[in-house]
Amino acid sequence: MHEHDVLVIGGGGAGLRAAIAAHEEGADVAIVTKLHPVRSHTGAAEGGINAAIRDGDSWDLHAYDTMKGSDYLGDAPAIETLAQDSPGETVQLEHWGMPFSREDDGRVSQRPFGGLSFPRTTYAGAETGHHLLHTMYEQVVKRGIQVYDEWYVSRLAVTDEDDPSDRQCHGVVAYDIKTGQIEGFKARNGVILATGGLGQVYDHTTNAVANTGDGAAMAYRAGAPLEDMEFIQFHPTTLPSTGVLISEGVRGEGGILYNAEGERFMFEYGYANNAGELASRDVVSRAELTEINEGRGVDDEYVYLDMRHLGEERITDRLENILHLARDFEGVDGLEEPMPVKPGQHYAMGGVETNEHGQTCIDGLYAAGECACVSVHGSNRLGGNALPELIVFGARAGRHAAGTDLGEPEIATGKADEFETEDNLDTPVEPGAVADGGEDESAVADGGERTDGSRVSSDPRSDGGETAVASADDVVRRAVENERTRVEYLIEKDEGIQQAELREKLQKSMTQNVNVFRNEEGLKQALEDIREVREAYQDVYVDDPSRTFNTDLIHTIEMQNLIDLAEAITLGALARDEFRGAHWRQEHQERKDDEWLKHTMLAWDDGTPDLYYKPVILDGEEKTYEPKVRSY
Amino acid sequence: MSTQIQEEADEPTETEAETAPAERQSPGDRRRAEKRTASDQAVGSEPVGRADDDTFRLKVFRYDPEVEGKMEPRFDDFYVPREKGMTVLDALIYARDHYDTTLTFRHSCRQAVCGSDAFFVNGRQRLGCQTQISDLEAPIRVEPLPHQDVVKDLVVDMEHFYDQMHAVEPFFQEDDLPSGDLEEQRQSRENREKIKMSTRCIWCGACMSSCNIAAGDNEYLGPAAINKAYRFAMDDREGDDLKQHRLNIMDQEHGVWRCQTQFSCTNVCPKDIPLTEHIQELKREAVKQNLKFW
Amino acid sequence: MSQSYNRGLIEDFGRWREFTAGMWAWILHKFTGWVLIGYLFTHIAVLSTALSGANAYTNTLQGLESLLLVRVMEVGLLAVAVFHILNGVRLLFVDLGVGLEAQDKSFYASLVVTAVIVLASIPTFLEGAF
Amino acid sequence: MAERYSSFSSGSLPWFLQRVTAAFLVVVLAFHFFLLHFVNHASEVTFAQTTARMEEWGYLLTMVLFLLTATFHGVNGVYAALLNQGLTGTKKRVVQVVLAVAALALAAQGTYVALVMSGVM
Ligand SMILES: Cc1cc2nc3c(=O)[nH]c(=O)nc-3n(C[C@H](O)[C@H](O)[C@H](O)COP(=O)(O)OP(=O)(O)OC[C@H]3O[C@@H](n4cnc5c(N)ncnc54)[C@H](O)[C@@H]3O)c2cc1C
Ligand code: HEM
Ligand code: SF4
Ligand code: F3S
Ligand code: FES
Repeated sequence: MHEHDVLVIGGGGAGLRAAIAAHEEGADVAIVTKLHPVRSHTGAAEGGINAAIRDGDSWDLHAYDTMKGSDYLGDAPAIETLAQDSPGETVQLEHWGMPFSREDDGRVSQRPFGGLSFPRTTYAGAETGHHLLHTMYEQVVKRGIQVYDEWYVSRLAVTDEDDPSDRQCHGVVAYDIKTGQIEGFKARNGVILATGGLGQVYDHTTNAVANTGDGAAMAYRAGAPLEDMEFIQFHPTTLPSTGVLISEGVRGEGGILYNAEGERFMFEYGYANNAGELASRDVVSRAELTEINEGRGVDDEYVYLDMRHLGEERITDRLENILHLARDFEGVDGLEEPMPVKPGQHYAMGGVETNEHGQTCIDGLYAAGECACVSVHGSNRLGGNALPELIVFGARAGRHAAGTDLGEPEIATGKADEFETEDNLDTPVEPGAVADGGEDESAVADGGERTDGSRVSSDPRSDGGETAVASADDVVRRAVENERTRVEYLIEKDEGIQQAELREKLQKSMTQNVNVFRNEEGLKQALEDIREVREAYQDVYVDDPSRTFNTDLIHTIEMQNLIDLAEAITLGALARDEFRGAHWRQEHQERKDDEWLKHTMLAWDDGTPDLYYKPVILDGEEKTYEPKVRSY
Repeated sequence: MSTQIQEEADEPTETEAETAPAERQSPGDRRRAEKRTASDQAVGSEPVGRADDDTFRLKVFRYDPEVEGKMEPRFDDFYVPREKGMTVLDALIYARDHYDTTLTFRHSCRQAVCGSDAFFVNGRQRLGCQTQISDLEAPIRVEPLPHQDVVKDLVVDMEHFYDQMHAVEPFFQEDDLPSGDLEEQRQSRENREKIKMSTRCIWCGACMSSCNIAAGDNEYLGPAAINKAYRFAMDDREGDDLKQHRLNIMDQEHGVWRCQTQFSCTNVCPKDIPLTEHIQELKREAVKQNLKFW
Repeated sequence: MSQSYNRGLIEDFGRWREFTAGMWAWILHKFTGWVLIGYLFTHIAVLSTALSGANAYTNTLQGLESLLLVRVMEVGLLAVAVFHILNGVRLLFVDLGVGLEAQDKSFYASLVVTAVIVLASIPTFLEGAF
Repeated sequence: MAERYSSFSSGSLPWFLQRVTAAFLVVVLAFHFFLLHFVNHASEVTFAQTTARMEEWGYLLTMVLFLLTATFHGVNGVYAALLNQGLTGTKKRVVQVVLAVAALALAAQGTYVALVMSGVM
């Protein structure tokens, strides 16, 4: 068993920042990550980092913009923390050598971004995320922080009290991908989840193949509630065959969108008579999909983004990387042909519920980055606000886990008695774990119940249902044993269904039904499909019998996380009958502030999803944010 | 002591196992053996998938130290349907998801930023996700990166590469920072421009794999690590002392001097980093630094 | 548990078909360099006959020069030397960081110029050998 | 200073000298070839001609320098090539000694011959 003060799960921007912070506070910290840190998807971020570091700008303007962008579903303490800490953290990155773009006077450059009242997006070329990731990894190397790379964390070692708020996290179980070894990692102080996005729930996404939402799903099953999962951001211009992002810059420079009939639909069909192609992400995404659904899409799949009229000179000067992207990933020459684009999943606003210190309701379990939801983005994330979230809340989680006193948090975690519970959500099928009565009692692929009612394989809690006060070592050890049983079961199982088939089915249904457009019928259809997949997953097996670099096994374990998260997204979307931010409902075309100024919370509750609501905090340090119409 | 007791306790089971090997064999063991027979038959027999006008042949290197039929490396052939915009990575994913789920390779971002899918495709180091099928001649042959130990199928051991990267003190270490609150260091546009290309490295290892010198001399830092050193040595934000320190690291026997300007690193780098140029500049800098005192 | 399979040395030089210009230049430069230093040793050995007197020297040289094989080898030596010089100049430019983008073209140019010089010199070299 | 000096053993000096000698050799080697194959035909070279040329101090000096730089350049080149193939430890030591001895022998013998030719010895 490995043992450290602080364990950071994930080596992306959030994880690296957390590890450095904990290390600076003197903790013995280790990063456990399924990809080598520099392979994390933070490297894909292009645009920049919002930080109020210039005269004329201030943190409260940043906070205000963020609150407005969130459509008043962000929590003020979180948003204000973000806006206050971001300048310091950003300058810190500069001090660590990050190669920011520069002004003539040698100071870092900033540029305007959608929804910002000041050009405060600090950037490093068109590859800000890459530089941020590498700069922080360099600092990790400098400090000699231990990295267990290509270790897949598959289970949290959490105690078993009835109320999740009484539980404690003692560590994790991880699988050494190269050798197939399963080992326990004990954390003396805390475990920080920084496992990133969940884009693989959809079949068309700008996210990496590794973005399977593992951390959020594991925390969810361990008892930490998920918050605002229905809010998924879709980006309007992604390449159809890969999901690679074509930056808003193309439209900013004057690129136009047209449909198969050659019509400039943003105007011709009145989606945005003023802004046209430059309307906000959600508006453009919906317009494109409407075109496609009404049969005016190309190959029934995409529309065209054309920049040829800008001329070769201007294109190579300002949009050169777009030419490379279209060429390399779609085989299209942007100078000669229009580029095919369609909306793609881009970002998950929701995640594991945390407070400003990154704490979940489970003692010793933290979350930061895209897998967490402190709630700075509310129902819609502004461009350039995710990277500051990584460094601000990553650092705070790291410090707190290392034992630094950050004061009393203003955001509460866990389910309080006074919260409103959703009892009449009409679901076509029972959500949650499958009760398994099957012949094999010792292990079930997705961790359904054993016949005796106790839960085994994926139950993150230590002792399979019996309440016992166990030592931290025992909790980890038992989690390791359970995991070994599950993996053994999956590898030794001889026949059944394979994950690839299930994954495809799940992703298709989510893209079909829980996409930019949502309606009750579709959402219910999705729940049925998810149920079907979940039941089929009971019979999943791993074809590759090898212990060496068994990606088949890893994908199979990830699949379970995708199922749980897909279900959480869909349940939230079904419950929220209003149109707010990224969440659009056909039957409910307006924002309902009287009813819905609240977070959708989902607790696993031993396999039965429990949906409840938590009020939004609009009271800031100095002022209260009044919900206004969100128009730009 | 306690471990000894455990071992004793374990023993009876082992002897049992020996006496009844047939029963002990788990389905996994059986399948590991079966894969061998299946693949023995596969050798020289029909490839997987259908050969017709809409498909192309993908030859993939296979090796697994544990599965019997794969212990001897071999090539498997798959016929993959051609699609517009399809990349080598897409083709591999197709082959894996439709024909053989045991096909193993690293990949993540699908957009040339994570650097995990550098393979040897038709005789050249390339990123799978960045290489269009339509630009290649069929059959398309995909092998793991040369000069690296193969872990399984297309997965190579990157440890050595990481060690070399870490060996050049790849981190900013200027301590003399502006003291003012939120005060950043100044850097001229020209200087940022100078290091720009060198900061684009995604640690894919293609360059190192293509360099014959790196293949022959394991201690050679290699183009990627030298480029990393260049990135810091040329960054004006680090003072002169640090620059000298960095040049001293480059000036080691297995540093820049090993480079024989083969240019293959520059040719294969998916991020178009002018590696040879950077290495040469460091050589000149090192000579200049040493000559100063003569 | 996990072992790695080493594909051996074959991959080092067995890949020559996939070599690019820069690698060929490297190999040829190496080869010509070795030939030249080898020749330098023989050359001094031959010239050492001067120590045994004027006749020995003159006879050895002219004896050797009357052999066709030696003449042909001299042409080879010329080729080797010319290529080494031209590519050497190319490398010097590379070391100075000049014209790196054209490194492949300059290699091809060295080859072509070497061929031209050698072909043009053949008559002079073989004169009177037949 | 000592530290500076020691860094020279790392490879920058050999590398640098290899370039410097190369630059010198381009000129001399071309001259040498031209003189002995085109101006004078190799087949017609006699001892008398050789000594006549060698008696000129400038020519003698050039040729001795040619010999020394070529020896250094060639032997150093061979050594570098071997190092590139991962030569280490005892083997490296042996190669160093063998090459050094060969180079010295070549230089000594060559210089001796040249001096004899020029009639100095
Ligand atoms: C194309 C694109 C462009 C973007 N552009 C911007 C932008 O301009 N500005 C902005 O602010 N935001 C942007 N974003 C959003 C932002 O980049 C992401 O939200 C952010 O990088 C997520 O960082 P992270 O550290 O949370 O996760 P990641 O960087 O995804 O890292 C996750 C880490 O967790 C590890 N991990 C996951 N599961 C496991 C497991 N089971 N066991 C062990 N380790 C595990 C992974 O190995 C990885 O190291 C963009 C996103 C995308 C996709
Ligand atoms: C008598 C003449 C010469 C001899 C004996 C000779 C010999 C050699 C040898 C043995 C090498 C090492 C090759 C290797 O294995 O890598 C070498 C390298 C080299 N030679 Fe020459 N050479 C001679 C003339 C020249 C000339 C005229 C030039 C002209 C520019 C030149 C330029 C170079 C360069 C630049 C290298 C270095 C290659 C490297 O280290 O990267 N040489 N030479
Ligand atoms: S320098 Fe280029 S080829 Fe080498 S590792 Fe970096 S990105 Fe890859
Ligand atoms: S291929 Fe190798 S020899 Fe030098 S130029 Fe590149 S490092
Ligand atoms: S998959 Fe990330 S670089 Fe190709």
